[in-house]
Amino acid sequence: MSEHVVPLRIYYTVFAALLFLTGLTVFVAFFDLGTLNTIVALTIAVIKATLVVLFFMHVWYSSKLTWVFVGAGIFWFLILIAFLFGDVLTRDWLPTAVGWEGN
Amino acid sequence: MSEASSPLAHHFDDLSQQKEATSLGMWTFLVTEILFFGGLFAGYAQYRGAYPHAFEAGSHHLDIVLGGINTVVLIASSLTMALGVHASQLGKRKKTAIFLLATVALGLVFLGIKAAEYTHKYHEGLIPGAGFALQGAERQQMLFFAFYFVMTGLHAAHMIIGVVVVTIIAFQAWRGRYSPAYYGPVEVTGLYWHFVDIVWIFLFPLLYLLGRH
Amino acid sequence: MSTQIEPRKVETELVGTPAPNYLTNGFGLKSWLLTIDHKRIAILYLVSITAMFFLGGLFALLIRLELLTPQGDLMEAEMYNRMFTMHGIVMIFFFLIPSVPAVLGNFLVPMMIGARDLAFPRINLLSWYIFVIGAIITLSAVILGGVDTGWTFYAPFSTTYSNSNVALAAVGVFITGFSSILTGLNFVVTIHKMRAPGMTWFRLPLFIWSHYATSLIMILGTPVLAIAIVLVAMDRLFRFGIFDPALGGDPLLFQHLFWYYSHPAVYIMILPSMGVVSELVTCFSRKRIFGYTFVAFSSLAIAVYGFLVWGHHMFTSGQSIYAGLLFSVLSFLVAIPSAIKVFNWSATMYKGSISYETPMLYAFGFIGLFTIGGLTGLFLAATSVDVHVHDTYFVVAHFHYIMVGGAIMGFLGGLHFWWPKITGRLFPEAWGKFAVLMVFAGFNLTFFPQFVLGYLGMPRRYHAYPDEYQVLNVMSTAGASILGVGYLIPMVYFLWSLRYGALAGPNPWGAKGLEWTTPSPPPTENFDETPIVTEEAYAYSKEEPEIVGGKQSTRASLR
Amino acid sequence: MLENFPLFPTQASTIAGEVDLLFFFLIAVASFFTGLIFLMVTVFAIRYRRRASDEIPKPNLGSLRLELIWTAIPLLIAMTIFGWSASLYFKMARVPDDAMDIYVVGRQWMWKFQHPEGNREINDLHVPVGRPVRLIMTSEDVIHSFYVPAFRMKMDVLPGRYHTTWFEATKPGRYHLFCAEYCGTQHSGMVGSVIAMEPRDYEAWLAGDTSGGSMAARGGKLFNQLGCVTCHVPDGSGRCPTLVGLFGNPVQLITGEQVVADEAYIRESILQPNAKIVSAYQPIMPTYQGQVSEEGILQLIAYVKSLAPASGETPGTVGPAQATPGTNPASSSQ
Repeated sequence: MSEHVVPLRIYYTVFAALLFLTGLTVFVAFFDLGTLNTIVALTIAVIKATLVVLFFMHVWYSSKLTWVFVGAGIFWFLILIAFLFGDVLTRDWLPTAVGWEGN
Repeated sequence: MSEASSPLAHHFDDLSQQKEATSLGMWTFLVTEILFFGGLFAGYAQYRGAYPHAFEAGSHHLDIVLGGINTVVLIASSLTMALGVHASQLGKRKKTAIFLLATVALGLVFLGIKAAEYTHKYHEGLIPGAGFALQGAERQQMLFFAFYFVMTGLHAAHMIIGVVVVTIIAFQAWRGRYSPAYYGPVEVTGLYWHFVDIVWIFLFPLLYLLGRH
Repeated sequence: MSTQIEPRKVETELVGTPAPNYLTNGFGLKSWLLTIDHKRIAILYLVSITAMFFLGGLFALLIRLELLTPQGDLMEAEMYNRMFTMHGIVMIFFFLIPSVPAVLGNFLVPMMIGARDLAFPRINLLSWYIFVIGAIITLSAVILGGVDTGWTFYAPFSTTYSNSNVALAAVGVFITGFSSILTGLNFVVTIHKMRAPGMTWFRLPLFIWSHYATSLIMILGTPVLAIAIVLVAMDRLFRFGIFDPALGGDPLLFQHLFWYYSHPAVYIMILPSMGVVSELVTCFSRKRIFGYTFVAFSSLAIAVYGFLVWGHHMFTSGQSIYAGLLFSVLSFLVAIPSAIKVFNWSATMYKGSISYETPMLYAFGFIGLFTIGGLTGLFLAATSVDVHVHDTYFVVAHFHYIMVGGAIMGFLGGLHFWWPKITGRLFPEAWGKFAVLMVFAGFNLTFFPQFVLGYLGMPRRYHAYPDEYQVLNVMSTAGASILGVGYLIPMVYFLWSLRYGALAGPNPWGAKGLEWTTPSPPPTENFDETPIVTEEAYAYSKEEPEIVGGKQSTRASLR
Repeated sequence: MLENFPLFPTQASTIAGEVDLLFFFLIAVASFFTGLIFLMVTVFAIRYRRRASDEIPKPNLGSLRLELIWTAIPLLIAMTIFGWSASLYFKMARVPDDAMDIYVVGRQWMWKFQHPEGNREINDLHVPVGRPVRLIMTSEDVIHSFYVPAFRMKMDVLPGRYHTTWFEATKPGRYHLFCAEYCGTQHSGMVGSVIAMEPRDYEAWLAGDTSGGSMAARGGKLFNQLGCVTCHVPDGSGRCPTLVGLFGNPVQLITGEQVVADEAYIRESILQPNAKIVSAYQPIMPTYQGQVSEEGILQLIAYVKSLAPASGETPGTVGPAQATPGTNPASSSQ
């Protein structure tokens, strides 16, 4: 993107970090943390993805416009998730009649 | 994006405008890819929330070792691609081609492992549809495998396109087409490749690491 | 930033031999089918979407003829279901979505911002080829027996119970989606990176603002429709069972994915026409737009809010009540920017010098009919009224008021306005005015009775209906035939004008804008040298602007 | 053609009047703004028409005050409409508790009704006037939509889910029943009528043909036929949880979660037994997918409902009585 040439050592440190995080996510998967498992797995994946985006894809060194485009893509995906789950999670909440006590 | 002779396209004022436009164009395309895969991830998330039991049982059928190896292979290919772009920025013709070909090789390894997994699933009768082996109460796992095959299949399709494009760019880099002033196509192909790697970074934990305890 | 291109010698213009322009720059099929000139691609699009428009219109007339009688005896139920499905698919995916952006947008976006072409000319040609391939595949589905799922492809009917070629039509629509994505991508990059020196964002014509907002929707929405269509195709061809209720699949997931794109898609259809109307109103009132920044940002607001409201298509579908109310309040909010635009257009005419040429009549028609269309949208956003009118002819009337009354009126207005620039010929003014009046009359007679039918409870997509609805249906069919003829007339005199139309000078309407500074038809590279922009858009007069309605606008630097 | 030509639908249910009131308010707002815009455009177009061909009008600047005015006023009107429609929508969604149940099954191109007393009808539904009627609806194949224009009510009918809606007829008469969601070839043929009758006539009609006994009775027969009774022994001694007093009360699952045993839970347990397994029990129940029809499931549910504990003491199944805060004690179904 930019004319900026990224020094090689950054690539290698990012590569090492990605390998470590992959190992970590597999390691953590073998513990039963209940719903926490998913959260941890997703957080690690987000960290790995951010590393790839910022350094391998040079977004760290590029114009604000690129940041806006990347941010917009992620934000619109979150809109889909938010409103889809807004419906799915509350689909069973019916306004029960006052004084409901079984049929 | 430009004629063989001078790299500057007729409708651009200068090379830097062309470079910025090319990169912005690829980033816009990657935004459409985020939402393309996003629709799948949204469906996957809803069904996994509704049927955690069926998804965990389905995930146990997957081979975690092969998945892990594939993740490492793809991360390595991202590194070689980044080094390839780095080399083309510095005008090193041969190094760029070598790194890009390394990326292609790693991509082919990934596709090979993927093909092995698919044939394994075929023999186990886990391909969703008429021939799905599990019946009765277990049949709901077909939803997991439906998402598994659509998501990894779509990802593999993107890998194949990536392998073809990177091979072409590697060949052109070998012929000295790119220079420190004109390396847009190499970088843009790199962006695409890194995106495909990021999709796998999310696919691996969501599909392979369910309920492993 | 602009390198100097040696000025071309302009030969003296001999009568009959026009100066070399993009139309005379190469003849024969190859020069058209392999062109990367955005202007020629615009004309390729114009020809293909006109063909699709008349095909879709034919389906519409057959539907209206069928509904003349309650028993529905013109055709069988299967045939009728295929008719309304193909009417929907052809009109939406192959006419309304590409019409203004791909024809007028392709032609004018580079010219209005002072560029020589779009950022990716070859991708632009690829976008047209993808459109044609998608059209061929979808129409082959028609020839092989049609598809009867409605343009909405709702599961589980589309995935398991329909026995028409749904997969083929799905592949066709899937491919056509990429044509729209690539057009959007081209516009966004061009508007960001290729504006002429001095063309700041707030000097852009509002046509560009509306196309920028439309391109955002094309980029952010179309992929989700693509994946929804892929899932339907997977379900149908390989029985994956993603939407199969017996397995626990959720048909509402398809509706969410479908409407996530399909509601913003209605803004893809209306926003470009709003851009056209902003150009028409300013040119024929010879005045700057009233409240430029408000009209510009309302385009962006419509594009962004448009993504938060899709649930109002699913109020009665079993979607949760609380999500329904959330979508309802957001749907009311999305109506506000449209209201701002309409008020600003009207205010632009205040103390203007208004002339009634054909394009301006289309603009009047747009403002009137779009207002009715937008306000009936409030009926549908209110959940309790929507429960009664959802999936009835009230909804059909609402979206036709916006699509036909708004988008097509805007498209025709723009086509008439820029026809002299595109072809170098003037169309016959009298016939133009006559066609507008006919379209306006035919339109209202067709769709206003459908509001009444809708509240009476006649459901959509019925080929037979109770007797008491017949009178209103007959009125609607009568209107449809007038509307049909009204659309044929421009086709005739446009073709006629190619041969016999008076030669149009560079600026027949005296309009402002970089595209009017070029000869018509313009040379292939648009400008001999990249123009430098010094004034804001629509600067018709050089005098000091007076203040309207008291307090000085805070954006004094708006000048 | 002209003798029967209404322009406005009859009002035959309690909420019809209120919906029409909101509808008229909306018409008033719409016609006011349409008139305003039409007037503005016509007056300006005529008054400021172009007199000389080279006439250049004095430019005028935008004005923030005007912009704020025509943003705030439409916003205000929109929010009042929203508030009004939301309160009415809640009233439409909340089923009164004294409502009588009717089970509806939609299938490609007909409506099938079952009254708890046993009467079964196709396409025609007899209901008493003046009593709220709760419809528990599902579909056997594609999405349909139960729509009675005269009652101003419509609810989609999805396969694999129970949807609940209600109405209360106010005027006796025969009203159109349409399918409003496109469902295939005979979508326009999937029509019927709702016949609202005086309560006396309804009781007489009801007593007419209770041939096969009440739904609960038929459900009991099916319960035995399918062999459910071998495991679900009433006194809880079988290998499966007893069903006495199960309906409407919370159930403790092996995952630690707690769900309310409503129609959807029972239906899911019949078709996908492993989806929710009751704590302290093994997942040994086979699936009955394809062996029992939608009507059969509804009859089984009616039977389970009828197994209320005789003396009303705490139900047999283990589990704390009060509902967990997260999930409302859903009335009858999703």
